[in-house]
Amino acid sequence: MRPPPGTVQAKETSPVSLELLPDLILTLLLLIMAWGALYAPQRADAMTLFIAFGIVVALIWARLDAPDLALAEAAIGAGLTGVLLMHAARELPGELHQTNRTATYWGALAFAVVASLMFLAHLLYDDSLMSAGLLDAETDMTPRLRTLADAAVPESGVEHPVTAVLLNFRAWDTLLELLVLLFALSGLRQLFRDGQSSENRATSQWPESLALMSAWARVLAPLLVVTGGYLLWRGSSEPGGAFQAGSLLAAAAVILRLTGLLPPLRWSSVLLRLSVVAGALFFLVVAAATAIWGDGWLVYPVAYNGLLIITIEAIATLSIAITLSLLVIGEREDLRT
Amino acid sequence: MISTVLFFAGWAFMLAGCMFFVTAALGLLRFPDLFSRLHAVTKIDTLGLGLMALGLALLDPSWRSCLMLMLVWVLVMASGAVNCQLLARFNLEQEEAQSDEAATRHRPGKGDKPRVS
Amino acid sequence: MTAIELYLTLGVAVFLLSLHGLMTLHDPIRRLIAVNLMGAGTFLVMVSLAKRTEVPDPVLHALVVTGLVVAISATAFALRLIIAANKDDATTSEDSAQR
Amino acid sequence: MIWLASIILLSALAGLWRMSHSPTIADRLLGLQMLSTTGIAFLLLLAHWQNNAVWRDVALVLALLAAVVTVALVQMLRRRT
Repeated sequence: MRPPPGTVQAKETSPVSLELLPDLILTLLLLIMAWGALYAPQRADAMTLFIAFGIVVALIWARLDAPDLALAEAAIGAGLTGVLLMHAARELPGELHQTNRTATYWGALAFAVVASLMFLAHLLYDDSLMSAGLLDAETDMTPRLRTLADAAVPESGVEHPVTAVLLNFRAWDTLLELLVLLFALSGLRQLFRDGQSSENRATSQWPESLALMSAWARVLAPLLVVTGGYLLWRGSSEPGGAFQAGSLLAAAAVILRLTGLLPPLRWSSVLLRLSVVAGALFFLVVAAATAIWGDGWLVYPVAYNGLLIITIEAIATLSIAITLSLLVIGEREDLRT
Repeated sequence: MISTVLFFAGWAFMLAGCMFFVTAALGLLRFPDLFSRLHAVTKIDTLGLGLMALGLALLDPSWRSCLMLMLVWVLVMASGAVNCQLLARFNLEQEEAQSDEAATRHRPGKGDKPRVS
Repeated sequence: MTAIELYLTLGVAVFLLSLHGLMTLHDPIRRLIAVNLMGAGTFLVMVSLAKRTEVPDPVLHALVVTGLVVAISATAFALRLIIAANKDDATTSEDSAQR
Repeated sequence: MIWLASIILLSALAGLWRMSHSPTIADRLLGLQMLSTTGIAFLLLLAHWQNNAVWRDVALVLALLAAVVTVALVQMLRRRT
């Protein structure tokens, strides 16, 4: 029996209903962070605010009822992007060009605020938009794509619609995305020229704080791996999936590598190369098989599609995890052949 | 009957947790140096979130939610403690590095200061 | 005003803010942050549109998850490009200095 | 419930202010940690408010990642000096 909610019933007529208070604060937080991430005086401030921006965006996905996105944003946006940025910014000298004249500050603010207020006014009080049914879902113009997706979920092999869309109806997107990760990694490898000597970062001395960090990493990494596995397995019936699990595993690899517990992931080892390519390769093999025996590229046979999706997701998780960790902490000695 | 008791107890704990959040926010703004601010923030990880999680567990007392709340709380508490240690040591190292540079810049010939461990 | 309209406007505001930032900032890292923020702005618009129906639209969510992964791989590659370009400037300025 | 969520997010503003007006790097990481803890509290509250257990898993993932980010940044920034 749900206890009586103490909240005030939001009146429909009031322009800003009380229900929106957390959303308004989140909006304020996000705008301050976006503005700070761009125009903070020091670059280190800008980067930290960008990481905080990722966290608030994850909260907004939660408010907008998008669990898969909240998981992915928390893992990728808040976690890996920040480490990636700081890791790269270390090798760059200080602020290259001081651009922050006050004119740009207020120019940016005026530009954004005026334009978005015009958009809001147009949205609320212009009935051409309303009649087009852009905003209210009751009109018969329910998006056709969506009704198609809902109708087909039952025989897609998984119950969770987002995973069904990701790995069954729009499997091409996921395949090409794995290829995008591969291209990014190969691009990264080309940019390590011999002339570039990033001085080695061997943490020779072992201060006590490193001992603390390695102990903490030993606790954190298994928990990350278990949560990643849990998200992967749950992806078929509830929010979760290959990308969220892969980024969690990549976070485990990053923390182990940074505290020196994991040896550098040598690109020269064949196993590493194979596992990086495995995700996309297996997907292509399945695509070819369905083209030859099945009835079209990536149209899974209805009998096996549950099994196929799970194996594709598992192998994709492995290759995403390794590719992301190489992208984030790929040192020069790692990525050299 | 039991659910109303749980309801009010849950809300009481949640309000207490929320009070800790507010005090830590004030502490973070008002305290002069880093170490006292560290003190303020780790209070949220342990008590603020702890009371909030306890209140939430009372409000919907199913096994799964209670275990997950407890796991999240223990994890945040542990990471709060470790972060506090790391940030404090990191700040000490930074200050030492700056004071070493300052020392060498003023008296280059004298060699560096005796290291205070 | 409902949550959908609020977050739709927020997405537009973040997009415009970072577009303006991309045009005015010169530091490469900040420009890369601006590009990421523009991506986040568009994702916000897409997800708030997905919420128009009672059960949010899975197709849009799947697209945005794909977009997130592409965004991080593009960021990683762009960062490495920035460092390589910076190393070039450093070496060319040294050569010109020595000559 | 609405007021509770709003108060928690307002306390996140304090973390944000500390992050932007902070002399040292450690202060910024402190603000970041405060932000992620308030985010986790907000997600747990949301889980009860919307009666949807998935937000607790998101809170768990966010807690894990906040720990990883702080350790990674401290280790990386320390190596430079």
